Amino acid sequence: MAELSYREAIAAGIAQEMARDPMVYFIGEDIGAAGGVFKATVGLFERFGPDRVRDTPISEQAIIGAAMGAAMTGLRPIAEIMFSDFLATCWDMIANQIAKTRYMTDGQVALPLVIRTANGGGTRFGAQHSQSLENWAMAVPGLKVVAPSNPADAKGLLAAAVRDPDPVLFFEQKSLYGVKGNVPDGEHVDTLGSAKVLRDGKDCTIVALAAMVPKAMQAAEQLASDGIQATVVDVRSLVPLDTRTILGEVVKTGRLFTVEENPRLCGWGAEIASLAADECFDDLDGPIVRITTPHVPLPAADVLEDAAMPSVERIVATVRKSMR
Amino acid sequence: MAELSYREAIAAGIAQEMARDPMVYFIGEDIGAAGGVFKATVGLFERFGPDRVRDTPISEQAIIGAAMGAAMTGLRPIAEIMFSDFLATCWDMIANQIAKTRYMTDGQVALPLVIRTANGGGTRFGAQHSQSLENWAMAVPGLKVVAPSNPADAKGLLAAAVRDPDPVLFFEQKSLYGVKGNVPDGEHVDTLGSAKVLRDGKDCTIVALAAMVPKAMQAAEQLASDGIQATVVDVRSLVPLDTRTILGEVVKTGRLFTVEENPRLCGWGAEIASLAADECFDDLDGPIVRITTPHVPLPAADVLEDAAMPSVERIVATVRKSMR
Amino acid sequence: MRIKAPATGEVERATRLRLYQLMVELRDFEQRAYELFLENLVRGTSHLALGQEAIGAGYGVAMRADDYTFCTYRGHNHTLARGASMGAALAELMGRGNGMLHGKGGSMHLTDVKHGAMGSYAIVGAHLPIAAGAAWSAQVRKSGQVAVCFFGDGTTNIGAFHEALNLAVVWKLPVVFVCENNLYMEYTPIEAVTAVKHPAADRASAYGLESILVDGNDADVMYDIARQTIGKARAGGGPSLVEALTYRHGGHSRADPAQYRPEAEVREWLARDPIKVYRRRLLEAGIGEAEIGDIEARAQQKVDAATEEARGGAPARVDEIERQIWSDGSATWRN
Amino acid sequence: MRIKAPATGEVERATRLRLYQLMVELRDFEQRAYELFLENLVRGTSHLALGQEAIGAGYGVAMRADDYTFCTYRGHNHTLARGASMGAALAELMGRGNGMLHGKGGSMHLTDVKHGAMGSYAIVGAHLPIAAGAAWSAQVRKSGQVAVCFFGDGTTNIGAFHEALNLAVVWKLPVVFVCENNLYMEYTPIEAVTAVKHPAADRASAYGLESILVDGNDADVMYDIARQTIGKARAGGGPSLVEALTYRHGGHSRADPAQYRPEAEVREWLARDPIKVYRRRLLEAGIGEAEIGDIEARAQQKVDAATEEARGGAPARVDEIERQIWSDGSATWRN
Ligand SMILES: Cc1ncc(C[n+]2csc(CCOP(=O)(O)OP(=O)(O)O)c2C)c(N)n1
Ligand SMILES: Cc1ncc(C[n+]2csc(CCOP(=O)(O)OP(=O)(O)O)c2C)c(N)n1
Ligand SMILES: [Mg+2]
Ligand SMILES: [Mg+2]
Repeated sequence: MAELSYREAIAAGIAQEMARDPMVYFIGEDIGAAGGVFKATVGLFERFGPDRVRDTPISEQAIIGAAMGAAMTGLRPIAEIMFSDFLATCWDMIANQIAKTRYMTDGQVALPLVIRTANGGGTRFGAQHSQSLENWAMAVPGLKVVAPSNPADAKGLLAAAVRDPDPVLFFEQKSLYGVKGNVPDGEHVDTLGSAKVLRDGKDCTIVALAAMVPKAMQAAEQLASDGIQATVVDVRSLVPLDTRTILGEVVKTGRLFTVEENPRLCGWGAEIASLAADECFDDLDGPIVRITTPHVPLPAADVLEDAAMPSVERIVATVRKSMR
Repeated sequence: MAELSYREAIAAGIAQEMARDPMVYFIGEDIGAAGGVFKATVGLFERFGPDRVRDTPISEQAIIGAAMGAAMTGLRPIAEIMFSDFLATCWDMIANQIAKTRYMTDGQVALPLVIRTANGGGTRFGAQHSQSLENWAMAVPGLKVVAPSNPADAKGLLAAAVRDPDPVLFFEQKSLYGVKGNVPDGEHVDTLGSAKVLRDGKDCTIVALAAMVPKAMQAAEQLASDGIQATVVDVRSLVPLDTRTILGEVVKTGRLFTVEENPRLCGWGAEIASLAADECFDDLDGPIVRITTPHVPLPAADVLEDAAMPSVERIVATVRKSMR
Repeated sequence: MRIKAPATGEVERATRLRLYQLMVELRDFEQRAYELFLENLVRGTSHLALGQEAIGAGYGVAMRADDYTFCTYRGHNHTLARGASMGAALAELMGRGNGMLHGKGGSMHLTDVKHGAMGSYAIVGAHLPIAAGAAWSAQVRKSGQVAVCFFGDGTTNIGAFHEALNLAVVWKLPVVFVCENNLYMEYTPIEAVTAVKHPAADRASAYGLESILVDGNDADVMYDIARQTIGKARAGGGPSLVEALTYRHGGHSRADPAQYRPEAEVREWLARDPIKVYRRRLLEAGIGEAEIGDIEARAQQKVDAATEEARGGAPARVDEIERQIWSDGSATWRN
Repeated sequence: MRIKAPATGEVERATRLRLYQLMVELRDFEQRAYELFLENLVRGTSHLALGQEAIGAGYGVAMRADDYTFCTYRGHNHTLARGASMGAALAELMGRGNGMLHGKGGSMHLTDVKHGAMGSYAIVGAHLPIAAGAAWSAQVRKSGQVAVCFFGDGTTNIGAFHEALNLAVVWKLPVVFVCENNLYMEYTPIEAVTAVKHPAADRASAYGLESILVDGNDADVMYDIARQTIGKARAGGGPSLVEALTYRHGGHSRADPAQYRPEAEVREWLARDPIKVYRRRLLEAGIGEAEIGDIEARAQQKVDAATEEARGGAPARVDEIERQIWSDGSATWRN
């Protein structure tokens, strides 16, 4: 086990896959010599050269279109969209082209590609550089959607995404880039579509994703000292969704809380809540409560941003109040 | 009362507002002399002239950007995006610029504009011209979202949208364009953010939107003959959301079904389900069930498209099974 | 560069016969599609390219079997020109289970990957970057393949056009962008919404490319420019942008009677029908009426057979709906 | 057109003093912002335009009070050049409640509508169509206003650039697009990713526009081209696209030490510092050291006062979070 930061784990995951498969190519803005704006791709340019690690113009549609055209003709491209907010500038390519082409052609076209992007708030970048947009991708049939919460998952799920035969949107949480953790040595490949139970509790289930996972864990610790034993599930992959694990835990505890970094409406938490309200209804002992950012863009000032996003305190207070 | 088709009601609504307010301008592709691809804007060019009804190039970003720039400087533009699927080509303009600018500038910039778009399936246009994308808009803080189910609402809500001081995404359901209905004579202005109870039943509440409303109504009739009395609520406006009416009806009947044209994941139904599972939990008598298109793009062939979208039969069967 | 028709004799006889045959087949196919629509057998929309056959045919004949074609919703011609099955195409238009996409795509999305027809794209502009991507793949795989991307005049005003052209030039990709300027977007004349007279040719310099404007109704011209531009791309010379002037004989889509077009304009262009023009040229070049008639008869037979095949198909199978989202064939999003 | 510096004396003395004053103020403001960042008082990101002052100043001085400015995340200069409060701007950078946007926008989104500063946009390219829209509004309202839109070299490769330019020309809008070519996008040299040498000037012809390339480090040149292009727009002559060559003295953002740039290049451009250059020119034109020193001292005082104002502000108020989504001041999405 080596201790790596989340950003180092990303670079290690890309390197592992590029070394394994010569058909893996990596493109994006300032990813090459500069090592990426978030330094999550440091060393790749030097190791794999300018053909396989290629800087692009500021042309998000061309970046994603190029990845798509390459994927259908034999490459396994990884494309970086610098901030997930910019997915909007190439959303047609992602939601209408990449997501639908295999289906429309009844399987003639395969699209083994990964779109990596820096997601989420907490870094004071303001409303146009801080969104958590996993739900945009989750809402579109034909996209797989992954969002790791720690360095080991970052490497292992990225490797799995690159090996997956279908298009994967890979959300890297900006606020986690500096977080360190143990990452298995040697080749490390995880499994898409598997949630993880990080903590077992009998009273309620807290379901979280990405940067909300460590917050949920801390909240669970605090709740334990109040006598509330919370299970914490790290969703990890929104599509495919490991409903068996997630709903299984809901059934065990009878209570579900979701913690989302995105604004309130139509987040992934709503989907999971609606699944639980349908399929686990008889096992529910109380309301399903979603903890989200209010339905606003993230403000820039540190005090405002911190107060807007779900915090450990808010999770604790919400669960405590609802469990009374 | 005059009998108008949904498309005529749209044209009448635009005409009413353009006649009232000289600051209302209307732009889009082929909307002028051609009267629009769906003939929903026939007569406007002749009546208001080429300055106020203006054809654009195929440049969705420029269309929406122009509407935004005009709205912040004194006009009240209406912009047409021909098919809602094409919202993806200008999603940055909508989700990152229009939705966030008022907030980011703390209210310095006002954006009174309407984006009209033809939405939904049932017309055999295939996966890239048939999506129901209200949930994309609902997920973005800063956008109001409206989707009328009949000609009177189409005119009245469109007028309300034009008069609203904030940006409104106005989804016109393609499959309803030919549907006729009575529209009040003279000036007709409705209210955003108000749902309508179309039918009262004691056993369950069916919540629907746009083209799913007539289907829900038919389903309710059939269910009545089985002895199941269903309330039907037409949501009409997703943002603002009339939770008072919707959840009020859920509480009365104890059962909630939502009928969505969009694919399964993260639709507006999930949001409403999650609200009910939180706020009406103690009043629920059984699972909340969502009836949606499966999580696939809409296929082109008539038999496939019809089978993919929620049908009266599927609504009836789902409710019946769940109420047993 | 403004290309004129190559002198008679410069294009070989066999190639010419092939060009004529292909144009006639494309024409007959779309005429048939129109008839089936009138019979109410085509339920979805369709966008015919009647009158624009010389472009798809010129490139189709010049391309290598493993080259890539990317086209639009108006893509019957380009797809069939690569050798895709007419029967499967008609069946797809009719929503049949034996359709090219088993009913899931429809007229706007004809695709036949095994013939290099990499898809028909229905949102304006999207396929230009995608074609660049296929060319990038060919470049790094050193396969010698070329991607040819067809689109309309109206498409030159959307952002994706600009991004694709710039990227293709910067990366020197083996891709040929072919703008079929048929003078209209849907109903609006292209000149009413475009800053320059020639929407593609007048913009080539913005990407450091040569300005190429050609007669898109002349099959010899199209074949010639196809050879040149594909040859350049294959030789590592990078992309080209070609503007081919042409005209669609009918409306934008099946819903459009096309009454916005001046009668004289329609008349002029009908007189320049690429098939009529080319038939005359073949006769002038000494190819006999009998040989030409034979080609025409065979095209009819081929379309008739395709029609039978399509008509014979059962409706699309409902279980297709939840198939082929993913590579395992399923549409499963949960366990 | 390649514009040279107008002969000395062509720009009036008062205007020159105003240009110098504005440049010095902008410079001092951003230097101060940098110092506050080093003091850890600027929590968010920031993108300084040190070295690029002549462009914002030239246009700022040439604009009418009711004209519109649209700029980017690198927009302190352009916003302040319209008369926005320095104190409110610094406070915004520091996330204070007395900030220009009460802490909700941050450095990348400075906006002061009452001074015509219609916003700073942080997603590359988006504000070009928006500026066109403001110009459209001015046109139909017959207000005589002009919209000026500043952006970088890297922005010329994104689709929105293309769409905005085409629309502006077709509608003959009163908008001036000013490309500040500082040779780099973030860390990548613009020439490595662009099909033409001059990313804006070499593309003007694609929109039927004159090619305009100017020295962006010469305030007289910038003022002159500003007068010309704004004058043309105001007179109904339609849009212009200006490429102004310049250089940022520091990194792309506060996170960037800018080590990817050749030393010689940096040295050369520092020698062409627009403020140094202009100070010399003023002296040559007979303006005394005392008068110049006076301008400089007043700028320092203004920035000092602004700093005090900003430092004095309380942190942003948490109740701002759920305000001003809607025109009623609320963020209410349900009843
Ligand atoms: C982004 C986008 N905007 C609008 C449309 C609707 N639309 C379909 S075809 C068309 C006209 C395209 O014109 P052109 O590129 O000249 O091609 P042609 O139809 O003449 O072959 C339009 C506007 C679309 N499909 N995609
Ligand atoms: C659509 C989009 N892509 C990428 C970025 C990230 N980004 C911010 S600034 C920048 C470079 C812009 O270069 P240029 O236009 O030359 O302006 P400059 O920063 O040099 O002033 C990039 C790539 C962005 N903000 N928006
Ligand atoms: Mg056309
Ligand atoms: Mg730059």
